[in-house]
Amino acid sequence: MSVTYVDAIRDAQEKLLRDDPRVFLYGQDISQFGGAFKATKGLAEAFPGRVLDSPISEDAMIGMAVGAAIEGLRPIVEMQFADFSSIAFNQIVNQAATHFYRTGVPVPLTVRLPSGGTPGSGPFHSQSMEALYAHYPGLIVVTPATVSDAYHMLLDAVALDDPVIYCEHKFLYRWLKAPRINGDGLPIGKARITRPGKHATVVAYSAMVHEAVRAADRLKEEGGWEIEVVDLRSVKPLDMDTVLASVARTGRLLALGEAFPWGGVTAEVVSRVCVEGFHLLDAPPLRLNSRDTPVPYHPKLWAAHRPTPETICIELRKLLTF
Amino acid sequence: MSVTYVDAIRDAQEKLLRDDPRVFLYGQDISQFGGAFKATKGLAEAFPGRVLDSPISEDAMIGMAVGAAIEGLRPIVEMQFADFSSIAFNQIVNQAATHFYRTGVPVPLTVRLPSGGTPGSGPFHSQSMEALYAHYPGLIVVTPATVSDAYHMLLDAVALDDPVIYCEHKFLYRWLKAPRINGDGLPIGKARITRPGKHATVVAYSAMVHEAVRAADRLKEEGGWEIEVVDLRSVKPLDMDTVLASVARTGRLLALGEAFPWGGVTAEVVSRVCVEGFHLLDAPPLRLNSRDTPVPYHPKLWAAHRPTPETICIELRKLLTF
Amino acid sequence: MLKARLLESKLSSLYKAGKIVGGVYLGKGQEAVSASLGASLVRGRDIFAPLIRDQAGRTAFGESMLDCTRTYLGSVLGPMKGRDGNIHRGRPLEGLPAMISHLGTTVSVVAGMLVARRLKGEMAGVVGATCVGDGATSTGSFHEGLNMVAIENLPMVVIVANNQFAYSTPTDRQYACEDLLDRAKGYGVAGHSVDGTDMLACSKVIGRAVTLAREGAGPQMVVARLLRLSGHGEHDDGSYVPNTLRAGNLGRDCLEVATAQMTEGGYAGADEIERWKTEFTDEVQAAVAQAQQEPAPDPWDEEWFACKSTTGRL
Amino acid sequence: MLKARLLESKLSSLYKAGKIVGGVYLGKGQEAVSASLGASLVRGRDIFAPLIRDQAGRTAFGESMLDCTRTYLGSVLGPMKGRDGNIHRGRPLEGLPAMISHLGTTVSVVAGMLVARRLKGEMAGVVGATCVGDGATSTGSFHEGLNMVAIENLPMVVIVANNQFAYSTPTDRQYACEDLLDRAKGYGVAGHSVDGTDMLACSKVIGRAVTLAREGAGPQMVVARLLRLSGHGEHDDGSYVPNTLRAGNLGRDCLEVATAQMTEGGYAGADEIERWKTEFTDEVQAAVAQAQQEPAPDPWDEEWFACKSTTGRL
Ligand SMILES: Cc1ncc(C[n+]2csc(CCOP(=O)(O)OP(=O)(O)O)c2C)c(N)n1
Ligand SMILES: Cc1ncc(C[n+]2csc(CCOP(=O)(O)OP(=O)(O)O)c2C)c(N)n1
Ligand SMILES: [Mg+2]
Ligand SMILES: [Mg+2]
Repeated sequence: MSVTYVDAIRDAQEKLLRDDPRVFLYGQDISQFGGAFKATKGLAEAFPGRVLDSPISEDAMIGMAVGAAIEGLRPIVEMQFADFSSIAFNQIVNQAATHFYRTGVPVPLTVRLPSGGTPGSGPFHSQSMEALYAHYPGLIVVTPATVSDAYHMLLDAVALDDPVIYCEHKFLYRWLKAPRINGDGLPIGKARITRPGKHATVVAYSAMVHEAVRAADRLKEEGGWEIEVVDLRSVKPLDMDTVLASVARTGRLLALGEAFPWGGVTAEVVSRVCVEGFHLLDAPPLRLNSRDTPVPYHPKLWAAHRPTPETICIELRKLLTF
Repeated sequence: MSVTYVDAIRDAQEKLLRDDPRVFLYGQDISQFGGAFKATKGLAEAFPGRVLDSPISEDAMIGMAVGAAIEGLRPIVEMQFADFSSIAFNQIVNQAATHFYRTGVPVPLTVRLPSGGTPGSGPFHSQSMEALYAHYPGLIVVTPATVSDAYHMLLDAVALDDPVIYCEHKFLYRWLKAPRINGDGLPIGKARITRPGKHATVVAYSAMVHEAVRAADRLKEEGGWEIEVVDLRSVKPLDMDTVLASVARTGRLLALGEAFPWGGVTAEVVSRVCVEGFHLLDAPPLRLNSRDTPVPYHPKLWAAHRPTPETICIELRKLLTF
Repeated sequence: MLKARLLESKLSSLYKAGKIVGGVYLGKGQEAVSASLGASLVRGRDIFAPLIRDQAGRTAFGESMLDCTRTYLGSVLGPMKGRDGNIHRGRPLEGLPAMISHLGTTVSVVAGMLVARRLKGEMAGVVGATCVGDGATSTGSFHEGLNMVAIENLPMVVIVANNQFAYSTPTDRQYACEDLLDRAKGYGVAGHSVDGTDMLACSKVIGRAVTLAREGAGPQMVVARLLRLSGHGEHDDGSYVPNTLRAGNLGRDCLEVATAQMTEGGYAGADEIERWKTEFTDEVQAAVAQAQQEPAPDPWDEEWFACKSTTGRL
Repeated sequence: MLKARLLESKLSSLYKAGKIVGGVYLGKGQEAVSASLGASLVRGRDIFAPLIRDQAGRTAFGESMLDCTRTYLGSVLGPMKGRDGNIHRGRPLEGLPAMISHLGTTVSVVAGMLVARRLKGEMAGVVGATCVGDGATSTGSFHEGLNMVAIENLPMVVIVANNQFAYSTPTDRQYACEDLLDRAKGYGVAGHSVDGTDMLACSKVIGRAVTLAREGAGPQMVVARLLRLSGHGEHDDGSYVPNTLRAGNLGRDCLEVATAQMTEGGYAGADEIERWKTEFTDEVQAAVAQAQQEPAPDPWDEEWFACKSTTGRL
C-alpha cells in the first residue's frame, strides 16, 4: 500500500476534523462529491455538518472563512483550482491578510490552492499563484513538494494562527507516491536539502523539486557533478539560512520555479542571496521560470513553457562551466 | 502658470478624447464630478457621452472595457484607488492579459491606478500594485514619476495595442509641478537617467524617484558623493540596458521601491542585474522597500513604513563604504 | 441541435479513446435552449458569447465545425493555435468571444462590445447574448455584469440554463430563491421562463426575447429549466443526479422531443431526419479527420510572447 | 442619534481645523436607520458590522466614544493603535468587526461569524447585521455574500441605506430596478421598506426585522429611503445633490423628525432633550480631549509584523 500526495492531503484533513472541533471544510463540490480531485472524499459522511458545499462565490467563501476564523474556528477553504482564487483575491489580501495587524485578532484560516500545470489544462487551470500572495503582508505561503510534507504542512498550516495559502501541486496529486507518511519534524519556515551536493545549488519548490532532482541525476551521470537541491517548502517565510548555507557550500545558485518569469519566488531568492550572500557566489546566479505567456493548452506547448530536466540541465551546465 | 502631475493626466485624457474617436473614459464618479482626484474634470461636458460613470463594479468595469477594446475602441478605466483593482484582478489578469495570446486579437485598454501612499490614507487607499500586474504575462505596467511622463506615457499607453496598467502616484498629484509639459521623446520601455552620478546607482520608479534624488542631494553635500538615479518609467518592460549601463559606470546598486518587500520590482531588478551583470558589481547590491505590514494609517507610522531620504541615505552609505 | 449532438458524441468517444487531452464538456440535453439562441442571432451582426454547454448554439450561430475539432484536437491551424483548448475558443472579431474559465465574466464583456457598438454608432438592430448556468449566477461577476447591462439598457439577452446542478452541487446549495427568474425584476430586466427540454417552446420564448432586445425593449433574461444529460465533463459520470429527476419532465431528451415535434408538426419527415443524421455524421467525421491530420503546434515555431506591442523580453 | 450627531459634528470641525488626517465620513441624516439597528441588537451576543455612515448604530450598539475619538485622532491607545483609522475600527471579538474599505465585503464576514456560532452550537437567539449603501449593492461581493446568507438561512439583517447617491453617482447609474427591495425576492430573503427619515418607522421596521431574524425567520433585508445630509466625506460639499431632493421628504433631517416625534409622542420633553444635548456635548468634549492628549504611535515601539506566528523576517 502506498500513499499519494492527494491522499496525504485528504488524510490530513481527516485527522484535523477528527482531532480539532474548530476545523471545518468549505468549498465547491467537496461534500458528497468529495471535491474535483477527491481531496475530501468520504469526509462529509464521516463528519456530518462540517464539510460544506459552497456556491460558486470565491469572494464570499473567503469572507465567510474570515468571519468564522474571527470567531475562533479553523476553516479550510478548497478553491477548485488555484486560478479561481483570483476572484477571492481581494478578500484574501485585504480582509484576511490585514486583520491581525489592524485589529490584533488573528484569522487562522487555510486556503488550499490546487496549483500548477498539467498537460491540457490550459491558461485557467494551471496557474502558480504563490508569488502574488507572498507579496502581501500577513500571509504565510507554503508549497509542499513531498507526500509527507503535503500531510504535515497541512496540519501545521491549520495550527498556525495566521492565514495560510497552501499551494498543492496538481501534477503531484496521483503521480507522487510514498510508501507511508513519515514525520521529519521540519516546521513551516524551514527548507530541506532534498539532495546534497557540492558543485551547485538549485533552489526549488513544489513540483519543480522533482524536476531539479531529475536534472541533478542526469548531470551526475553525465559528468559526476554533485548538484544540491534545496526544497524551500514555504516561500513565505523563506528559509534564507538553509539557502545561504547551501550556496556557501557550492558557490553556485540556480533558482527554479514554475511560475511566470517577472518577479516571483526566483527573483526573491536570487536577490536575497545576492544582497545577503554576495561573497558566497563564485559565478553569477541564474534563474529559470516558465515563459512569459499564459500557460498554453497543448501538451507540446505546455512542456516547452515550463522548466524541464533538459532546460534545467542547460542552465546548470552554464553555471558549472562558468 | 504651472502644470501639476494630475493636470497632466487630465490634459492627456483631454487630448486623447479630442484626437481619437476610439477613446472613452469609464470609472466611478468621473463624469460631472470629475473623479475623486479631479483627473477628469470638465471632460464629461466637453465630450458628451464619452465619459461615463460606472457603478461600483470593478470586475464588470474591466470586463466591459475588454469587450469595447475587442471592438476596436480604446477605453481608459479609472479605478478610484489602485487598491480597489483587487476586485477587478481576475478580469485584468485573466480576461484582458490573456486575450491577445489566446485569440490573436489585441485588447488595447488602459487602466489608471491611483497608487501609493499619502499620510492618513491607511491600508486600503495606499497600495502599490505594480508587481502583481507585472507578474502576469500580457500586461504592460508603467509608473510615471514626472509631470511630463504622466502626460506622454498616458498618450503612449493608449496608443499601445496591449492592456496597460498605468500606475499614477497620488502623492505626486498636486505636489509635483512643472512649468510646462515637454516631450523628451522616450518611449514606454525606456528608463531615464534622472540624475547622473558615478559612485552608486539607485534604481527607482514613481514617487520614489524624488526621494532618491533628495537622498542623492544630501550625500552630495555630505561627502561629495555622486549618486546616479535611474527612473525605470515602466516596470514591465524593464529597461535592463539602461540599468546595466548605469551599474557598469558605478559598480554599486540600490533598488528602491515603495511596495511591499517580498518580491516586487526591487527583487526583479536586483536579480536581473545579478544574473546579467554580476561582474559589474563592486559591492553586494541592496534593496529598500516599505515594511512587510499593511500601509499604516497614522502619518508617523506611515512615514516609517516607506523609504525616506533618511533611510535611503543609510542604505547608500552602506553601499558606498563597502 | 442534431449536428451538435453528433459532433459532441464524437468528441466524447475521442476523449474516451484518449485522443483529446484536457476536458470535454458537453451540452447534451441543453441543445434546444442553446440552438434556439444561436439560431435567433445573426452572424456578422450580433454577438454571442457561449459557455461550456453551447455547442448547439455555436453551430446554429454558424461557427465552423473545424474550429471545434481543431481546437479540441490541438491543431495549430485552429483559431486558438493550440494555445487554448476545447470550449475556450472563439472568433472575437466575428462576434464570437472566446470564454475564459472564470464563470460569469462573459456578461460584462458582451456589455462592453455593445457599448462599443453604441459609441461607434453601429448599434442599430444589434443583439448581444450569453449563456450561463445556475451555478454561474452565484458569481459576483455575473451580478456586476448584469447590473451594468441593465444600467446601460443594452440590447442583451442573458440565458440562464438552470440544469439543476453546478458540477455536483444541487441548486439548494446555490441559491435560495424560488426561481432564478425572480432575479430579473431586481436587476430591472425583463424575465422569461421556458421549459428547456421543449424545442418549440425554446425557439418561441428565446426568439421573442431576442426580438424584444433587437427592437429596443432593453435587456432580457430567460431562465430555462432542464437537466444536463451528461456528466459535468466527460470525466464525470454524474452519478449524483437522482434518478427521480432523470425520470421526470426535466430529464426528457430535448433532441427526442424535438424530433417528435418536427415529425408531428410536419416540419420534417422521419427519413429526412435520418438523411440529416447521415449527412452530419459524415461532416463530423470529415472535420475530425482533417483536424487529426493537421500539425500540432511546434514549440520552436511558437511566438512566445503575450503582448502585441513588444516582441522582446519584458 | 443625538449623541452620534454631536460626536460627528465635532469630528467634522476637528477635520476642518486640520486635527484629523485622512478622511472623515459622517452619517448625518442616516442616524434614524443606523441607531434603530444598533439599538435592536444586543452587545455581547449579536454581531454588528457597521459601514461608513454608522456612527449612530455604533453608539447605540454600545461602542465607546473613546474608541471613536482615539481612532480618528490616531491615539496609540485606540483599538487600532493608529494602524488603521476613522471608520475602519472595530472590536471583532466583541461582535463588532472592523470594516475594510472594499464595499460589500462585510456581508460574507458576518455570515462566517454566524456559521461559526452555529457550528459551535452558540447560535440560539443570535442576530448578525450589517449596513451597506445603494452603491455597495453593485458589488459582486455584496451579491455573493447575500446569496450565501440566504443559502445558509442565517439569522441576518442586511440594511440597505439608499441615500440616492454613491459618492457623486446618482442611483440611475447604479441600478435599473424600480426599488432595491425588488432584489430581496431574488435572493430568497424577506424584504422590508422604510422611510429612513422617520425614526419611529425605522425603529419599528428594523426592530421587527431583527426580531424576525432572531426568531428563526431567516435573512431579512431592509431598504431605507433617505438622503445623506453631508458630503461623501468632509472634503466633499455634495453640491451634486439637487436642491429639489434636499427640499423634499427625503431631505428631512431625521434628527429633527425624531425630536418632534419624541416631544409630541410624550417620550421626552424639550428640556429633557436639551439636557441630553449638554450632557452628550460634555461627553464628546471629554472623549476628544482625552484622545488628543494621548500619545501617537511611535514607529520605534511599533511591532512591524503582520503575522502572529512569525515575528521575524519573512
Ligand atoms: C469562478 C469560477 N469558479 C469555479 C469554477 C469551476 N467550475 C467550472 S464549471 C462549474 C460548475 C458550473 O455550474 P453551472 O454554472 O450551473 O453550469 P453547468 O456546468 O451546470 O452548465 C464550476 C464550479 C469556474 N469555472 N469559475
Ligand atoms: C469596491 C470599492 N470600490 C470603490 C470604493 C470607493 N468608494 C468608497 S465609498 C463609495 C460610495 C459608496 O456609496 P454607497 O454604497 O451608496 O454608500 P454611501 O456613501 O452613499 O453611504 C465609493 C465609490 C470602495 N470603497 N470599494
Ligand atoms: Mg448548472
Ligand atoms: Mg449611497
